[in-house]
Formats: sequence, C-alpha cells, structure tokens
Amino acid sequence: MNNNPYNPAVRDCFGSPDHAGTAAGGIVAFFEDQGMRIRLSANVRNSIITELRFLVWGCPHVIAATETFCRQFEGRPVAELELFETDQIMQDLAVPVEKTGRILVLEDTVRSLRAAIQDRLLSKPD
Amino acid sequence: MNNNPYNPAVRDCFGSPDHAGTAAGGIVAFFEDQGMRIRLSANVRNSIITELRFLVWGCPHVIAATETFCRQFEGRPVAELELFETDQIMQDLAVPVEKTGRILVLEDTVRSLRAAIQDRLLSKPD
Amino acid sequence: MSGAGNLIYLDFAATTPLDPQVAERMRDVQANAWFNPSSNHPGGRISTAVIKVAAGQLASLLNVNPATLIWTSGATEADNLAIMGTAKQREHRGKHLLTMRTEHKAVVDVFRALERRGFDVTWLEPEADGHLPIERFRAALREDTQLASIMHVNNETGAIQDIAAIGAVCKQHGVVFHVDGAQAAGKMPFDLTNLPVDLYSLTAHKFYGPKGVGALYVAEGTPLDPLMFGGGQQRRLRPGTLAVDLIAGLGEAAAVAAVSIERDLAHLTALREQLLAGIQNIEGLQINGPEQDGYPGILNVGVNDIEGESLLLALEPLCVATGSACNSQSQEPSYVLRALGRSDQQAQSAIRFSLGRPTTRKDIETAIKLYCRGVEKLRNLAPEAVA
Amino acid sequence: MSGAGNLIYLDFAATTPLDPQVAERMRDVQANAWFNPSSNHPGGRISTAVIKVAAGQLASLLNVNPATLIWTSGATEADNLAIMGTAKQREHRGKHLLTMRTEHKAVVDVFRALERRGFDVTWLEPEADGHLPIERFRAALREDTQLASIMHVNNETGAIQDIAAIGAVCKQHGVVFHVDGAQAAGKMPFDLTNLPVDLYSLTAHKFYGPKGVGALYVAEGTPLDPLMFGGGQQRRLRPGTLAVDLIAGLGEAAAVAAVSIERDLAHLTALREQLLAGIQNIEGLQINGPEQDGYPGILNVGVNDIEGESLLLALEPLCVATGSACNSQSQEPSYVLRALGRSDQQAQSAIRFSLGRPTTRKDIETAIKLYCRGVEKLRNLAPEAVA
Ligand SMILES: Cc1ncc(COP(=O)(O)O)c(C=O)c1O
Ligand SMILES: Cc1ncc(COP(=O)(O)O)c(C=O)c1O
Repeated sequence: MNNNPYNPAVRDCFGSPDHAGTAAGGIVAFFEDQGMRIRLSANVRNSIITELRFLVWGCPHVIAATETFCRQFEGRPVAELELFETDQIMQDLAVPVEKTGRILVLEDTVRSLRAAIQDRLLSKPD
Repeated sequence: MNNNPYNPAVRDCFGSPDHAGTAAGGIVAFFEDQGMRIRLSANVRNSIITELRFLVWGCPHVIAATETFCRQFEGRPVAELELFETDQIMQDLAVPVEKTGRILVLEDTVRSLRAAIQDRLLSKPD
Repeated sequence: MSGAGNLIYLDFAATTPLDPQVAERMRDVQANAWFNPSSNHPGGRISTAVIKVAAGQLASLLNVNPATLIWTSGATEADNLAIMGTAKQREHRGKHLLTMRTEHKAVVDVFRALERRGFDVTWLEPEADGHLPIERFRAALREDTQLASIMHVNNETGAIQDIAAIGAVCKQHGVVFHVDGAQAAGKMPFDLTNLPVDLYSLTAHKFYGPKGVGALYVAEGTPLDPLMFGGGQQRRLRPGTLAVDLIAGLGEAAAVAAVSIERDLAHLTALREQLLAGIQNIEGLQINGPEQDGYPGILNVGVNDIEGESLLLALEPLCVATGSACNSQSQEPSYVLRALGRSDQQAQSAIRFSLGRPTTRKDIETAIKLYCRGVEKLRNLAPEAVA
Repeated sequence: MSGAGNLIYLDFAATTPLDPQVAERMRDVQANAWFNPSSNHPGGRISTAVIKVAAGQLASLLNVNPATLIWTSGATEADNLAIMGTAKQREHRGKHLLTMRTEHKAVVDVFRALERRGFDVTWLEPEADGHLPIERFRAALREDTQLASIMHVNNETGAIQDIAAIGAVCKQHGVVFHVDGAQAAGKMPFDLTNLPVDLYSLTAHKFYGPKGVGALYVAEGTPLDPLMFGGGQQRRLRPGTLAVDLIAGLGEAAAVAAVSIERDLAHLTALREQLLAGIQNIEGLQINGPEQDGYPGILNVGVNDIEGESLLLALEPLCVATGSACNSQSQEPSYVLRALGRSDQQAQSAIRFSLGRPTTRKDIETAIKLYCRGVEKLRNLAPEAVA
C-alpha cells in the first residue's frame, strides 16, 4: 500500500523547479545511473557559485532533491559544496529508503561538478 | 437457502389446530414412521364421522396436513374417507417434496382409521 | 422491505445489524474514500489512509501490531487460509492435526478436506458442557503433530475454551495454534500479543460490523501459504481489491467494541439470567452447554420430545436458531450437540437464544412467554410414544 | 474525510463509486434485511428473498439461469475458483492449460501457481494492439489441453477478445473455457447463454456496485471443485455467510447497468474521442492498445522518454493509472504493455485514462490541459540522453 509518498517540500520543489534549465556558458556535470539522468551546470565568480541550474530525467524525489541542492548552494562559496549531505536531503524530503541509490546519483553528480569547478579554478584562477 | 416454507394454509392450521385432542371413547388409529407420530381418533354415528381428532408429533406440515384432514372429513360419511388424497393436500399446503414420505404416514394412518371404523361397523352395525 | 418490523431478534450469534456509528463511517467512506487503495494517485492515497486507520482500530482492540492483520471476506475464509495455509506449508513437520468435534463447519470441513488429502486428524471430544479439558488436549499430541485448531467461543453453546492453556502446550511442542475467534472477537476482552496464539480468525458481522469482511491475525514469524493468487496486495497472502468501506466498518466496529465490551457483557449476563429464570421451571428443560461460565450472550436449551421445526414456528415472531436439521443445508441434527452427548431427539429440539447489544428486558419477557407457550402447545399436541 | 473534493477521477477501471440507486438499495437492506440468509426464521427468510431478487437481477443482465451464479468476494476469488477448481478437477483429461500474457494478475498468478504444481501452461502473445488472433489460439491447442482462460476486456488497454470465436474452438476440442469478465460485465452487452463460455468471472465494484462482492457464472453441467470449505451454502461451492447487502448491491448495479449500458457506451465513446483529439498532436504520442474497436472507457497512451512517476505527480489532481512500477507492489513496469512490444521506458511512461458514467466533457478538457502541460514540463526538464 502507498502512503502519501510526497511531503510538502517535495511538492514545492517539484511544482516550482526554479533552478531548472542550463547556466549559460557554465561548468557542466552529468551522471546517468539507476535509470535516472542528472545534469548540473554552474557559473562561478570569485569562488562563489553565482548560478546553479539542473536538468533531470527521474522520479519526483530526484527532481526535488536536485532543485533543493540548487536552492541551497547557489550564491555560496564553491568550497561549501563539500557540506552537501545526502542524509539531510533524504530526511528533509522524506525519500523512501528504496530510492537511496537514486539520491546517491545526485551525490555523484555534485561531486563531479565540484571537481569540474576546481579544475577550472586551478586552470584559470580569477 | 430457505424460502418461506409455510404457506398461509399451513400457518392457519398450525396456528389453530381446532381438531387437536382425542375423541372421547372413539376409534383410534396410530402410526409412527419417518420420525413422525400420528394418532387419529373418531366417533361415528349412522355411518357419519361425527367427531375427528388428532395428535401429532411432527413438523408443521404434518401437523397442518392432519388438521386439514380433520377439517375436511368431520361430518362426512365414513365411505368418503376413500376420497382422501395426499396429492391434493401436498398441493394445498405446498409441502416440500422431500417431506412426501411424512405425508404418506398420514395416508397410512387414515387408511388404518378407515379399516378400524369399518371393523367396528361390521361388528356392531347401528 | 417489509415484515422485519415486528420481529424479535434473538439470533445475534448468526449475525448482527450494523452499529449506527459503523454504518455512518461506512457511508462516509463510500462517499469520500471509495478509491482503490492500490492506486498510486491522490484518491488511492486517501483510501490507503482509511485502511491504516481501520488496521489501527482492530489492532488496538486485539492488542497486536497492525502489520499482523490480513483482511479476508470473513471468518470462513480466515479459517481456510489459516488451516490450509499452515498444514501444507508444514507438511514436512508431520501430518498430524488436532481439532475438536464441536468446531464450526468452516473449520471442520477444512480438516475433512485435509483428511482426504492424506492428513491425519484427531477429533477431540468435549465434556458434556462443551469444554475441552487441557489433559485431553495434551494427551492427543504426537511427535508429528504440526497444527491445532481450537475455537475460542462455541457458536452453538457459548462454551469458552482455555486458549491460553492450550496455546502454552502448543508452544512447548512446536505446534502451530489456530483459534477460530468468530464468536469472541469484539465480544470478549482478550489480548492476542499476550496469548500463545499463532493464528486467530474473526469476522465483522458477529460484532455489529459489516458482512463480507473479516481478518486473520498472523503472529510475526508464522509462515503461511496463500489460498488465492493474484496481485501483490497484503504481502501476497490475500489478493484482490481491498473493500475499503467494509474494512473501515470492521475497524469502526472494533473501536466501538473496545469501549463497550464490558458494558455489553454485564448487559448480556443480566438478560441471560432473566431468560433462564423465566424458563427453568419447564419440565425436562436441559441447558446445552455451560450453565455458568460460558459466553453470556448464548443460552441453548432443549426439552425432551418436542419437534424442533414445529417449535421454531410456534415461537414466531421470535427469531432464534435451532439444532434441528431444518436449520441448515445438512440433513442431520446439530453435530455439536450430538458431540456433547445429546440424542438426535434432544439435539433437534434445541433452541439457541443469542442475545445482543440491542436486546431489551422486554424482548426477553416476550421470548419467555412464547417459549413456555410453544412447548406447552406442542406437548399437548403430541401423542404418547406408544398409542 | 478530506481532499477528495477537487480530484478529477479518470480511473474507473480501477474502481467506481457506488451508483446512488445501489447505495440506497444497500442502505435499505442493511436496515431491514440484515439477517443471515441461512437462518430458518422469519428474518432469515427476508434476507433469502433479497438474495433471490439480486440473483434475478444479475441473471437477467447476463441472460442466464440464476442457479448458475456463485457469489464470491470479487473477481480475484472468482478467477481463482474457476481456474483452480477446474484444473485439478480435470487433471485426468490433461495437464495443458492455455492463457494469455496480458491477463490480469488474478489469472496470471493462478496459472503460475499451477505451473509450480506440475501443469503445463502456454502463455499466448497478443498482437501489438492487444488482440489475440483466433488462429494463434487454435494453433496452441493440444491433445491434452483441458482449460483455457482468456479475458473479455483488458484492464490496461481496453482490448476486447473475441470470446465467441475462442469459445467455439474450445467447445470443438472439449476444452473448458473461462473468461475473466471483470472489465466487461455491466459495461458491455453480452448474453452468456448464447456464448460458448463455461465460466465467467465478474466483480461489482467495476460497474458502480460495492467492493467485496463478485460472482462466478458456472454453466450448467460444468464440474467445479471448491476453493474453500465450511457449511453448505451455495451448493458447497462457496461457503460463508452471504453478505446480503453486498449481494443486493451487486444485483442493483446489474439492474442499473441493464438499462444504461448503451447510453454509457455512447457517452464513453464521445469522451474518448474528445480526449484523443486533445492530445494526439503531442509529439511521439502512442496509443497502447486498440485505436478504434476496444472498450471505449479506456485510453492508454505513452510518450517516449518521460518518467512515469513524475508524470503522474505532474497530472495531479487528476487520478489516473500508470504503467510505471510505482503503480503496484511489483517493481517492474507493466507486463501487459511489455507483451504488446513496448519497451520498459515506454511502458513506464504509459498513462491509462479510464472514463466512467459520471465523467464530463469538462473533466476531459481539464485532463487534456494537464496532460499536455505535464508532458511539456517534464520534457523541458530532461537533459539530453548524452550530455
Ligand atoms: C465459530 C464460527 N466460525 C466461523 C464462522 C463463519 O463466519 P463467516 O460467515 O463470517 O465466514 C462463524 C459464523 O458463521 C462462526 O460462528
Ligand atoms: C481484468 C480484471 N480481473 C480481475 C480483477 C480483480 O477484481 P477484484 O479486485 O474485484 O478481485 C480486476 C480488477 O482489479 C480486473 O481488472
């Protein structure tokens, strides 16, 4: 039997995915796994993430988790990307345990984005 | 599943068994079969059955059939006892077929009563 | 609909009317939560929430975890599921099964079917008052006994079995213990978590819930095979669209029972005393079942030498059950009363009065009058055994 | 109860609300004829009469003799009873059974259980539109085929099988023919007496009757073993207290259907056309099932590369079914759509719109708007398959 599987936070992020899209000319990370596809793109200035955008093919929890991530980290220093925690997001969005693997796809994408940004920062420091 | 097993005629005879009892000093016939017991008693004058009484241990249909018999033949000539027909009574009382055997017990008792009356008439003709 | 108005219903062990609170709850669910709980949309989720509430209500009455409850179409299905689903599953443990002669047909006929499939069933006999001595139960256990099924309250006599003691013996011997509680659930207080019972069957329509729904309690860790297949509902143990309004009705009936069982029992005890006092002077009256310590909602009595079907008709407009063959599709007089040592004659003259929450002292007065008159009438109508 | 008010329900193939006339009949029976039909007293006889009326109503809809109907708890039980009760009974005739891949789980899982017990099942594949060619059926018959089960209307696609033709072939070969009619009874006109069908399952809650009750039609002379044991009800084929109000509700739903089927079909055909016209311009839209000659109450569509669970959420407050795994307790996308040749991706993006008697043109307009918007939204949200 299904309980109501979507808490208000999920419904809000899914209903208003304000960060959906592509950061023009930004740094891109993409991951595909578990039947989900996640694409993050970011613009960075002075080590601050000035723009964070996403595209997702996936279930509502993955969409909401990715939007949540964008809401949380846009405007913050790149270094703080390390603070991203799947546990916290799983809890905030009441993600069913059987979807843990899908949220880990987001984690992989975020890690990959961080690495890509750091690569870029190293290659042309501002 | 049971339909209403008792038609109005059965309910009337069962509810008002006016001929229940024993004809004092009368001629008696008794039969026991099929788990039923039927006892008829009759007084006869001038070849007319002046009084007809019954006792029954049995189901409502047998009680009603016996009361019906008494109602029909009290006041009629002994000879007409021959006209007693189980088929007619089964039909009038809507007796379920599986109870046919029980109604035949009544037939046997009636036959035995007729024989007893005729014996008596032969032995002391009025 | 007509003709129901002037009836005096004393057949609450056969079925009960809906409690008004239950009827209201069902109407509400039919209007607002009639969705398929398996549906993954907002409607389905509303119905799923209703099922949860109902499971909580029934679980709280029985003091069990809601996850231990399987919804069925009634006690008959619950009994079949419990017994069939255990016996085959545990065939490797042994082919010996234990039950009583006085079980309901929904248990008896399942064991008969298992006998035809090669199982070996011991049919325990009760004492004359319907009660099963624990020593008799223990003595019947064998090395290869794998399942026992003993009912909680007998539907014809009201006899209560000591399921705590029987269950304890089962636990000692690794025997799975099923209890048919159709006549006890919602009617007597008990606590399944603290009883050594593995499987417990119940049905809503015996305690003012709807007909067509029941439940099987399956203690955690009790393996069970399904009776039916199809769809993933109820952990694959019982498929089919959940009848959300019926389940809500069962839950509500449990909730009503939880607060009224003690009052019901006091009420029934007083009425049964009144009834017994009113008829006990009838010559030759016998009580079929326990005189004192049975379930107080049932009083089964017989008199010698009265034909049961005629007695039943003489009692109208009283609605009561009889031990006579006309009562059922079968042709023999009550096998339950026969097992208590009653003759065919006695069994078929038996009348079961079963009282309920709506029964009044006035109903009992009328019943007394009708019964006394009916017996007298038929006695007067009967010829001596030998003319 | 809350939250049901603003839903737009287009999931009538999952379950339906009670027709008002059915609800009223059930309330009347609950109030005045709630007795146990097995009871041999005036109350019991009132309930027995109610059952008779209901049997007459259903028999008249199907054009059968009322004595051929067995009451069950729904189509799942009817399917189990029909298939299990025939296969074992006819084991001597052969162990080969015929069915389709696209049957409901209530049929599929019974055949799976029979496979585990040594029966040999041929799983027939449908055409891409869901329809089973009669030659394919005939070709699958063997000397030892004893039973075939083919559904009337498919619950996911609306595909209608030619049960007259299939049944005729069965008759020629002495094969017992069972039809799962859960999605056809009360929704399409047919005449069982003049169809070569031996067993036909149906359930009330798919045509505005109550949940928890159904029936199995058993043609005269068709031998059948029971699934459950206990008591002599229903000629020993299905024990348990008859749920008189549910059965009355099923009968009444049949009576309502008898006079409204043609109007319903016209209504549904118009609405389906409206819906299809409104969404057919969506790029890549596919119809899962027959485009034209299926049951008009069902339209199942898919679009490539949309995630089903997200689509379902985007469609709220629309209540529809999906082919995605989140729909059911199982983890795979619809096996029915897979059998039509759809990919996992396609199957899990499928949406089944199922329309009903209360559906309005306004509902369809809203559904069109929500569906078009939802697809667009999710397409805009999706990254290219390769970044
Ligand atoms: C002791 C007992 N077990 C089982 C049943 C069967 O219950 P149901 O008719 O709800 O299946 C009954 C009542 O009929 C009963 O009294
Ligand atoms: C084709 C089909 N068969 C069987 C069933 C099972 O019906 P029920 O849930 O009433 O047992 C359904 C519906 O769930 C169905 O659509």
